[in-house]
Amino acid sequence: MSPSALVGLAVALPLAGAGLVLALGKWPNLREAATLATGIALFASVVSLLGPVRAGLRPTLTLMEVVPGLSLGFQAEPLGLLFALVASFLWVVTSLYSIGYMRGHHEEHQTRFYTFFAISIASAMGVAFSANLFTLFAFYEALTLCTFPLVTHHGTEKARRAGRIYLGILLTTSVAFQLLAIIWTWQLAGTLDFRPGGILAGTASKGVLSVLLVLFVFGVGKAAVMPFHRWLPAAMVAPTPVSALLHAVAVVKAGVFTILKVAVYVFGLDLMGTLAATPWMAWVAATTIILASLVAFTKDNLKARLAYSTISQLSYIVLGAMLANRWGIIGGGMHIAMHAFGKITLFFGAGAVLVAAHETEISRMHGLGRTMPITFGAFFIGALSIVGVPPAGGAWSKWFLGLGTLEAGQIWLLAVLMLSSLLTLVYLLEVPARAFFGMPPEGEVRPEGIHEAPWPSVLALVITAVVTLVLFVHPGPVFDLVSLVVPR
Amino acid sequence: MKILGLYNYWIVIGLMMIGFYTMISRGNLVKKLVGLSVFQTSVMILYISMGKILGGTAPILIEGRENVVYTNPIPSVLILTAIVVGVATLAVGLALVVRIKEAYGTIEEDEIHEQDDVM
Amino acid sequence: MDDRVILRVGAKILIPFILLFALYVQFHGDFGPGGGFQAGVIFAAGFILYALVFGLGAAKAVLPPIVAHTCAAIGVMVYAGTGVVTLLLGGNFLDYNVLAHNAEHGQEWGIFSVETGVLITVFGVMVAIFYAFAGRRRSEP
Amino acid sequence: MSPHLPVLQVVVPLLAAPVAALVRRPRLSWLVAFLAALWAFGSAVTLLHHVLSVGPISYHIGDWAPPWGIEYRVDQVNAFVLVIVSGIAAVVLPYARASVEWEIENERIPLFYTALILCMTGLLGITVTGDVFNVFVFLEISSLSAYALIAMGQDRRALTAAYQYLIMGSVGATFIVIGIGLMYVMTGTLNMADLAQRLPAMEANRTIPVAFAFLTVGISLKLALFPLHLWLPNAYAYAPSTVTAFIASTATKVAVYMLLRFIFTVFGVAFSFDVMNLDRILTPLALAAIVFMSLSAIYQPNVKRLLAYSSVAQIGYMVLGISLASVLGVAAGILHLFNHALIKGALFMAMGCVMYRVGSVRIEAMAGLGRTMPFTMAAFVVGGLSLIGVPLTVGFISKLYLVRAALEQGMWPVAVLVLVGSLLAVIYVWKVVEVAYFRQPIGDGSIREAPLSLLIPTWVLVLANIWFGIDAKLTAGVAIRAAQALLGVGS
Repeated sequence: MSPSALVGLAVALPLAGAGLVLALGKWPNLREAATLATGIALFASVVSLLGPVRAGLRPTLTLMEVVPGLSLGFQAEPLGLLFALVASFLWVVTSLYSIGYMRGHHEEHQTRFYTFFAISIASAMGVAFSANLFTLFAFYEALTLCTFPLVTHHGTEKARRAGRIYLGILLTTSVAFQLLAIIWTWQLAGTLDFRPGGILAGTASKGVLSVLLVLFVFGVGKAAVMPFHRWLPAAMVAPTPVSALLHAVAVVKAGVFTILKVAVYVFGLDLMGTLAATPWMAWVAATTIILASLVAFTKDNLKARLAYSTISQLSYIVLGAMLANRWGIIGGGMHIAMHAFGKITLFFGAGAVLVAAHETEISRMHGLGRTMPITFGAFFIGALSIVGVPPAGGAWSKWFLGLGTLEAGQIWLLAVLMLSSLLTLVYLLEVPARAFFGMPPEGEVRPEGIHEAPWPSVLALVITAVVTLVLFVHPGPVFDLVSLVVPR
Repeated sequence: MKILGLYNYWIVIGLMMIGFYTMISRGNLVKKLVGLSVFQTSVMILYISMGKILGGTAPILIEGRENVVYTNPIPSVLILTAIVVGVATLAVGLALVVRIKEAYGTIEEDEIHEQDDVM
Repeated sequence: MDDRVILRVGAKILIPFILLFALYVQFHGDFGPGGGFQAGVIFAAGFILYALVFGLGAAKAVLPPIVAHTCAAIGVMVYAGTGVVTLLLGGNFLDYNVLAHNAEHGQEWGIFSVETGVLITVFGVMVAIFYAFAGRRRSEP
Repeated sequence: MSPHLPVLQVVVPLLAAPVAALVRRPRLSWLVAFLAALWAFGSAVTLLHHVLSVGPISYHIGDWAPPWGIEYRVDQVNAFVLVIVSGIAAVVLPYARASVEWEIENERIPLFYTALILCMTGLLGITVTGDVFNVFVFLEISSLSAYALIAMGQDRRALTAAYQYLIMGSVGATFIVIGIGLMYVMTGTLNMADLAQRLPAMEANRTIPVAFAFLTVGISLKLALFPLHLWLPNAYAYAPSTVTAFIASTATKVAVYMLLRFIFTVFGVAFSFDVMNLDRILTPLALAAIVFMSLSAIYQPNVKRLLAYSSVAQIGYMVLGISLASVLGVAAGILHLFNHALIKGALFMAMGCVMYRVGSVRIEAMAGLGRTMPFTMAAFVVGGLSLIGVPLTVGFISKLYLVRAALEQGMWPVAVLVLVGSLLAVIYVWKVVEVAYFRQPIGDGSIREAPLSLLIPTWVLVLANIWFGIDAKLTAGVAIRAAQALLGVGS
């Protein structure tokens, strides 16, 4: 099969999977098999794109010219491929995990859940492989809309309110800022195609381009740059697999991925470096990093704490883009992968605790580590990766981001990174520390019979934890792929 | 003199304002329709007066007589159409008023609004 | 109303003349002032006078409402049909020249045919409007 | 292509109307109306194709050459509008059969179809004619039949709504007649092309600006430009479902076409915008319509009324595009004219399905319909997304062009307000969606999915929303060419 057809297949496969899931709704086992099979097929087709892209090819597939000069088209380039690889691999793992979680937790409307899950992945693939800003925006909005039923899965008043915040912030920012920026770009550059070196250079004054950059950064609400971050904690009412894959990987990474892509292929790093707004936006990201870490301290609910941790970590990638140099982009790009594996492990852990011990608050997790050692062991590894210390993959991305700040001459930003790592260390490691060494308060007896979560869930979180470790030892493939984005 | 010489326009404007004011100020649905009719009539006079030429006659060709001044027939023909339209509008309007009376028991605008607000 | 002899007799004398005058206005319409609309209104007026004097029931017996409605519809068809006939004869829409052997007669026939359509429609519509209003009874005192 | 097509476009439906009244059998009169609509659609598509490939057509009624005779003139602009009007009619009529049988007494059904076809005839006539007085005549044909159609609604408020529409519509029409009369006084001609040639010489005369003012206000009343929109919400809310779907997607659109015709073709862009400064009035009013009417829509408890307010806001988008007076702006206006017809047609038809099964279109009545009437509500959701302007729907294409047109002239606050309008649309659409999908169904569970005869036409429009949102080359291309023709540049 030709590489360009594979690109189309990557978007079409999950959609077909969604149809299959819907059709097989009456037979849960077949339905889950369909999800897994689609996931594996998707991952295989994305992996087979790796060869051509590394060889320098950019397989392109133009579906339709919507209006003259504006087409719906896909293109595989290194950054998108990395995002697609991560998302499709983790979809397989998450599907495995969901089987244990959804059944163990006796969730309702499972068919609807799996169907929209597959559609969301299709949208994420569309974002990853978009050949121009229009296609990216279309799939970006599709991703928002088809995750809405997942966020409001439980249908309770709380879920509905969360859904309103979710949709409200994501649609408002994307329509009011991002769409405006996209149309403005079209007006200025006459095209919306992603091109190496950017399309905006020399089209307007520096002031206008600075405004455009600000519109893009705040317009990509999915990147959760403060003050547009409230939707992410709100989305935590969803079932844990959704929080794990979508709100730690697919959706949020689609956001920061958009920012990276805009920085590299729309503005171009040379242009970015000359704009007055760039350092300002870097500081906005830095502020988000610190503030979100501080807020994370105050959260006792494990998923809420993880959500604020995600907000903080996403801004690392935004910061990387705003450094506007090679190391910043490489660090940011690698962080997409590293953070994905680390954070999804943490969410899997949180979900496993919920299913097995019905606990959501950190203060009540004392001693659980002794009954659920595998879960909390994996959690520990994930936490190390997020903090950015060896032997976990996160160390590499933080290293390159640090190099980026030095190259940009922003020593204070490096200090922010250090401080944030310290904060992360404290608020994340508190969880396994309590679980392994904490003692229950006087007079409280934990019910008997708590043991590890169902085996598919445990298997899933072991896989992601192992991959996190492997990424420390072999960061090479990720690094090679990302460095193709910014040739020396 | 110039202002008085345009008396046909003054009639038009006067009728137009009378009709318009009636439409706005009256709450009775039939009176509103009367206002609408007066309003439309003013336009008919506007059309007819602009086609009229002093001393002009009906535009009928008579053999053997030439250099006859004719009144422009087109505005009259146009306004005939407008009259038909006016009649039709009035008929539809009155039919509506009859049915409103049957449904509400009144043709006073404020009383109708009161009944609707209760619902 | 049965005792108003003067009205009844007067109406009986007037109505034929009204109808006749309507026809005069109609048939003279293509030469002088007049035409289908005026004729239709006058014709309907004569009929409405009959209904006013002799009662709605009597009028409806002479001309059932359905006939009035049909008239309204047929008139439109006569009008538009004339246009279609001119199309079929190879002219433009409402190009009367093609209706007869020469242009003058064609114009005359064309105008006459169209005016007849107008007469029938206007008559039908006027009577239908009259029936619609006169036929209603007060629903509550 | 028959050379008589421009006139047959109007005459065939005109002949069909009395036939529909004469047959007196509901089914038969429906069939007549449907065939007339199909004919109109077919001929409109043929005309559009001809105009795009060959050029404008001029047809002389009675073979009297213009400016003496009445001319029917089809160019890129009105051929497109013809397709919209007749296309919507052709989709609405299959839908009408079941809906009308349920909403209207049997003996009045033939009259209903007669009025519907007459209304379409009038709208087609306004569009196709090149004679200004003819515009008025057809306007009244369509308006009078529209009053009658609206009055056939089940709720007694339909009567007052129709009455209100009649009064305001007649005032608007009379204003238009005054404007036409004043132009005739000055130029002695009623032919649009002839007027366009003669008017520039008389611009200094005070009568022409007065005529311009009367025409603009009269047309604005007809197209429900804020704040002259008061007749619209009630008329849309209480009319029979079919009528709402038809009128909402055609009547105001044709009025917008009239506005285009008069300010660009007859008076010319230089007079309208440089001498009369029309943009200084239209732009603020259009923006006010977008913001205030979208806000009003949020507080409506009746979904049809909510959509009606949204229509007023959407008309603001079209007028805004026109008021920019650039090729891109006018094209955006024309494009939205088409797109909004598809959007509102689909939404009102979905509401008609709800009316058919539930008997009410208040928001509370939507509770649980996501489960009991999944296809109807899915149609509503897609239509709503299109109204919001989500990519890959027609609504997005309109906003894309409109925002671009505003940015092209450096009017970025306008661009921002257009997008704010979309966000307000999110709120009022989502209000309905939440009730439909998250509330438990009320009643005894007897509510079923609407019959296929209603669903299929609805979904035809919904799919058109997506189709023309993904492949907008045709519509956008035609709109650009139409705008160029109106502004007299390029092409």
